[in-house]
Amino acid sequence: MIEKVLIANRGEIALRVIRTCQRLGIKTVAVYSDEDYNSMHVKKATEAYHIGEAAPAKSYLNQEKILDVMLSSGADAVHPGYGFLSENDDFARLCEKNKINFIGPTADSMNLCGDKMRCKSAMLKAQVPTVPGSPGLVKDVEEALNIANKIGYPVLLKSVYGGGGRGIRLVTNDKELREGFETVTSESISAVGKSAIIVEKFLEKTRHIEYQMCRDKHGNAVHLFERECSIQRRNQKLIEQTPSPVVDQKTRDRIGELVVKAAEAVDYTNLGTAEFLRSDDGEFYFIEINARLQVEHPISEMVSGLDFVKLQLDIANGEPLPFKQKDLKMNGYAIECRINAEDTFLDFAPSTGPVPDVTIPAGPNVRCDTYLYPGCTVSPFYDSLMAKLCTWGQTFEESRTRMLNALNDFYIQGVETSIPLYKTILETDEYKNGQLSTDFLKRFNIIERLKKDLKEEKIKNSETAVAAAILHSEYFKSRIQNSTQSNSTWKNKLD
Amino acid sequence: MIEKVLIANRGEIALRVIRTCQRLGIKTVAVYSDEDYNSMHVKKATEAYHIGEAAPAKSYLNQEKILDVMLSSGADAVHPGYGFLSENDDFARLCEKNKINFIGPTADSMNLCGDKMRCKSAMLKAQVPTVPGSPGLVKDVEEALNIANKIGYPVLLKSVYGGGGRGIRLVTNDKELREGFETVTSESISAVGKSAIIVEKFLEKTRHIEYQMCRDKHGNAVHLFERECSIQRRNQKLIEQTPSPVVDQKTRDRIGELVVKAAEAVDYTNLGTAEFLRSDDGEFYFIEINARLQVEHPISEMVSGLDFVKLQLDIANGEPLPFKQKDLKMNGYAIECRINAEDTFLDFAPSTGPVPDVTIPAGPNVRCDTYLYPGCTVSPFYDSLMAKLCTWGQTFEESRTRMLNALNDFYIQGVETSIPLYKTILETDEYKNGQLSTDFLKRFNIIERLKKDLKEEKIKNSETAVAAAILHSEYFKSRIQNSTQSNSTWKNKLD
Amino acid sequence: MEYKIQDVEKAFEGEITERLGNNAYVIKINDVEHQVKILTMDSRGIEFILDQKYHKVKYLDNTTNEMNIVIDNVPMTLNMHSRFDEIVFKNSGGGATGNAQLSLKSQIPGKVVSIAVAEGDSVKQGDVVCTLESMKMQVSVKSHKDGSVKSIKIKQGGSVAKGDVIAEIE
Amino acid sequence: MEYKIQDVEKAFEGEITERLGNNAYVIKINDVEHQVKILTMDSRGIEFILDQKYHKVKYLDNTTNEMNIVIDNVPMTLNMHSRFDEIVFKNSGGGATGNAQLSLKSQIPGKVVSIAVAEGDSVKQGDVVCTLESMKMQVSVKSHKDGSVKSIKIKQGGSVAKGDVIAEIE
Repeated sequence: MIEKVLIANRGEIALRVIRTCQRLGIKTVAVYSDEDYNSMHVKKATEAYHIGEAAPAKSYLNQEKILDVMLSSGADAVHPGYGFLSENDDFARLCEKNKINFIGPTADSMNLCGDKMRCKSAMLKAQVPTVPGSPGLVKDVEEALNIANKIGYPVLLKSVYGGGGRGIRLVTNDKELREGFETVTSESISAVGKSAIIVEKFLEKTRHIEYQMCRDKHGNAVHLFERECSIQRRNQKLIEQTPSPVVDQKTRDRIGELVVKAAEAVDYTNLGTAEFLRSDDGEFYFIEINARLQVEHPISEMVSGLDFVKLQLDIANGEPLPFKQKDLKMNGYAIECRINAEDTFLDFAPSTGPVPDVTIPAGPNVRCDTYLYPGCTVSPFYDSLMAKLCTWGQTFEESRTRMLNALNDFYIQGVETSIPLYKTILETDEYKNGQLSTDFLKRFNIIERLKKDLKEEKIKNSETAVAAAILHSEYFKSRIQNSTQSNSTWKNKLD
Repeated sequence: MIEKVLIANRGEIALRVIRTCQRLGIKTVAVYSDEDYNSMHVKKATEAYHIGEAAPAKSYLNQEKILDVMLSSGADAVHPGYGFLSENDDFARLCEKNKINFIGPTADSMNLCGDKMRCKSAMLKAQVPTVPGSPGLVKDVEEALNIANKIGYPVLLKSVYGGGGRGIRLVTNDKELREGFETVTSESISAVGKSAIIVEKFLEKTRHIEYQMCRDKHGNAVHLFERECSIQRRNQKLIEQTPSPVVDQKTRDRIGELVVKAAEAVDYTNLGTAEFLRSDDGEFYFIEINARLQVEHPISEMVSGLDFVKLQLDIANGEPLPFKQKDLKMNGYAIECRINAEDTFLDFAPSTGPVPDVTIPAGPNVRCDTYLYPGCTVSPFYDSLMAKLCTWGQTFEESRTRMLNALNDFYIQGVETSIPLYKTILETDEYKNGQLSTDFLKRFNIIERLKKDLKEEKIKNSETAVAAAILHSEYFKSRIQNSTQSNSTWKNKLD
Repeated sequence: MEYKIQDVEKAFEGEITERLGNNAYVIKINDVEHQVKILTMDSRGIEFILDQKYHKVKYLDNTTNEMNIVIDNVPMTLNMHSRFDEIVFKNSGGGATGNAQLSLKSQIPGKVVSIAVAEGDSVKQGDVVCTLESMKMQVSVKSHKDGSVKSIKIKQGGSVAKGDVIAEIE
Repeated sequence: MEYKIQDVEKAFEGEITERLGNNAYVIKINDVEHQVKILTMDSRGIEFILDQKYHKVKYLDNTTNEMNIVIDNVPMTLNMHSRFDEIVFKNSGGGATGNAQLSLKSQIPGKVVSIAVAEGDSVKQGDVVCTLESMKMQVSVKSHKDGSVKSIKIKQGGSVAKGDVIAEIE
């Protein structure tokens, strides 16, 4: 039985894991870099250990240092979160060797999932359809060019060590492919220290639909329904929802059966995600397995009623799944908005720095997973995801209107955020009608519509702004009077 | 169709109503007293109107003033919340006369529910069992003495205009009855301006179990399951939960059918609550109808997935119920803790004043309805309920552990609260095993156990406290050095 | 310095034994050494890691010898004195608590509904002295000791604030 | 005083027309009178009720003529000048914006991955000047105007802070 979990991560996901452990009476060990002395995960864990400098390679990716803390703190298990070491099979193997319960798949299974080409072959063998592309890693840019010309542009260049939209580029001609090849290589090396590239056909007007997989150590497997994550920008998910507007129960069951097969094909244990592209004609193509708990897991928790971290711990403890597929039923609708520290109008460039003030939204069926607190800092060293705002509703419309309310209540001072963008998206008829695709932002001219919305909002607030400016100068005028006279309007209650 | 709702209330319930209206695009009108200029409901409403002095009689109970605001703001409906004018049939009638949609039952039905004796007769006619007691109002203390001696002590004295535990006293002999008669009369007069008393047999080791009623203007009625509210102090509910550990599906259906009959017997429309006592031998006795949305409604929202304020608005708009009894199924378990501003060790005396700092708990399946914010004030003029903390779980244990986590995270500076008491209660085996009864606190010696828990907590924190004290003096010592020397440990990062 | 914590029998002897720089310290409490790293600090509060565990402390009202603090949401009261103070305190007859106190003070603000005693009456500890109304509830204020009512400081129908003297009992 | 709001064409003329006392005012904006009641105020923020509607405003960086404020979570920039100022401003050739500016500044902090231009190069508006890395992503910094690169203020592999000058372009 797991009694003390080291969380080899930071930010909101570390807090997410701590919360469930706390409730179950399991001790937690946080690790932190120089940059994170004042981070929430340090404050909330049972114990916290400093592990190095701000740069991930010197701290959150430093396997030896993390192993040292595991051994010295007496942790009997490790939760990797997402990103960092979560899909590093060397790390999983290191834990296995040291008899630390790694909360995730085995190192072998992870290695197979992470090797996108071996994984693809395993899927083909299990009769799970995949996207056309290079049969394996491409040696160099020349081979990539050959394949691209064979399957036809546009194609995706993907680093097999990427994930979460990094180390991936869409290219539409030979010139772009040459450039992209370099960028993908260097991004992948800077993020995880290595790179190897595959080429894949890019399907247009596609939807990104993924399934939550769940398999115990005894071979019992189920899927925990789908999530549609089509609202993206450059393969970075922005808004996710479940159920998908294009998945009916029959499709859910049919693809769900493939997902169980996929999990078996790679001998996957614990929770993971099978990602699919759905073409406009309704076909599903397997793209990859994410061998970890995913950012967007809360919306699946909302419609299933399950606590996924508890489920992960139970599976890691060797317990059999407490349910069969037929016991599981979706309840209601859930949406997640990823609140990123980025400037929509500066090509989504990261926006970092101190956050002097923050108001976290709350209310019935609102859940906000975040590391933000007034006085915290958004660090340039790590991911731009500051908060995951999720809402549930008995109907889609209910979850959507609750999300709009929550977005309106969310205030983060000091950095630019994606909140205004999401307000615009959620108000469009196209979103309301479920016309989703991975090129949603371009297809429906969202950025221009956002500009228009912001302008209207400013016009609406003009008189309030002028009133505020007038009162501001009145305030200072009266303070100047104060220092010379004894009689003042502000005397009684104002600072 | 309702387009603008005046909320004739304050505090968390005003915010609760505003939240749903906002999401549905319905405008809201807040009213506030001198005491409430800086209250949350003023900040969150579409419009806010000042209506008078702090004392409820001069503001929130001032019917003419509220009517003025309804007419001048153009509100087409009024939501009364709970308390104040919510069960005042004169006010409901005033609204009806002025063509304002009163969100609640008709004035006639409310009048019947509020007249505990006529209500009781209606129930007896509809074959809903009630508690033995006076056949009607008692003229004076002498008649009350007679009846008490006939049905046998202990008996309850209740003002028919009371509710929520006010205007009610348990007495065990003639002397206490004489004293209680006076107190109940004066409390009732001070709260609602009038008093009239009934006498009822007090059943021992009883549970308080109530049912959410729901009936539209076309006569369609359902119940929305039970809530067990047995953890009380002097008839004030403290902790509520649903489902009740002693209500199985058969009982739920059987009593649920009685509840539908009860709603029909008084021609009740909109949401309301039928309260029952359950004796130790499993019998249910109807006690009264609460003709309003109840404090503890969120836990029923959690297990039904419904938004009760939306349901109220739909019913008030004349829409038929969108479901039948057979469509409704309970999902999971929910608990509510009423976070009151009161001093457990000072006989639960109210504790009021400024709240300079507050941390509101959050997380998956945690809901906190509150008017608190850092810098707010808990007013002595109104109810001591500061927050309603609710948690949901797929199992009872899950909802309980989530509640403990949330209680631990809840910090309210400046006033005494019932949070420590609830932590002790939720950790007892008796609570875990569902051994609930309205005398739970006395029966299981909870206050003594709370004292013990607090002492242990202090012992556990001793070393931290000493460390904090040592560092505090070190800080001041170093500041004194600072002012004379240039070199200091604190120089770089500390204020 | 010696520390006493309200409701905790044991006394604590504590001091800083090493200043490691960079806001890190070694503190000795009852002969056990602890590692402390300060994260933030000002006169009203401190956040620190004590032996790998984070704590957030607020300093509320403090006098020279008494501190009211809140540790991770738990309120605590500390008394501090150097050994020398203690000797003086004991020799001056200190040690008996509150009971010597004359004034019965209101713990809550409220309206005076009724007064149950008259000047000169003798009362026992726990006897009702008056009834206050606050937040729509009636609350009895009881005598904190046996004695006789020397003076009554409130009027029926009047208001009292928290901490106001209700009566002097001697 | 006259007010201009960024992204809003209309100009606003605003003044206090009546001080009602008790923190209440009448304000006239473009000839329409509004009732204002201030709830709280200090130099950094204000809460007030304007015509029955509550607003919370934060004052961020302010200069004499420009205010950055956040109204109910919406950030806005105001420019203020008295009529007299405006006349002076126009007569001195004011009105043209940012384009005259020499320095290309970084909008984000980051590490310099590569520099795409050399001193003396001519660039067009939108041409990539350098690539920065921040939060694991690579971001291009583009020239804000046509011109020639007078000097480059960064080094490959170095760091830049938000607001640092990357190059002077004239």
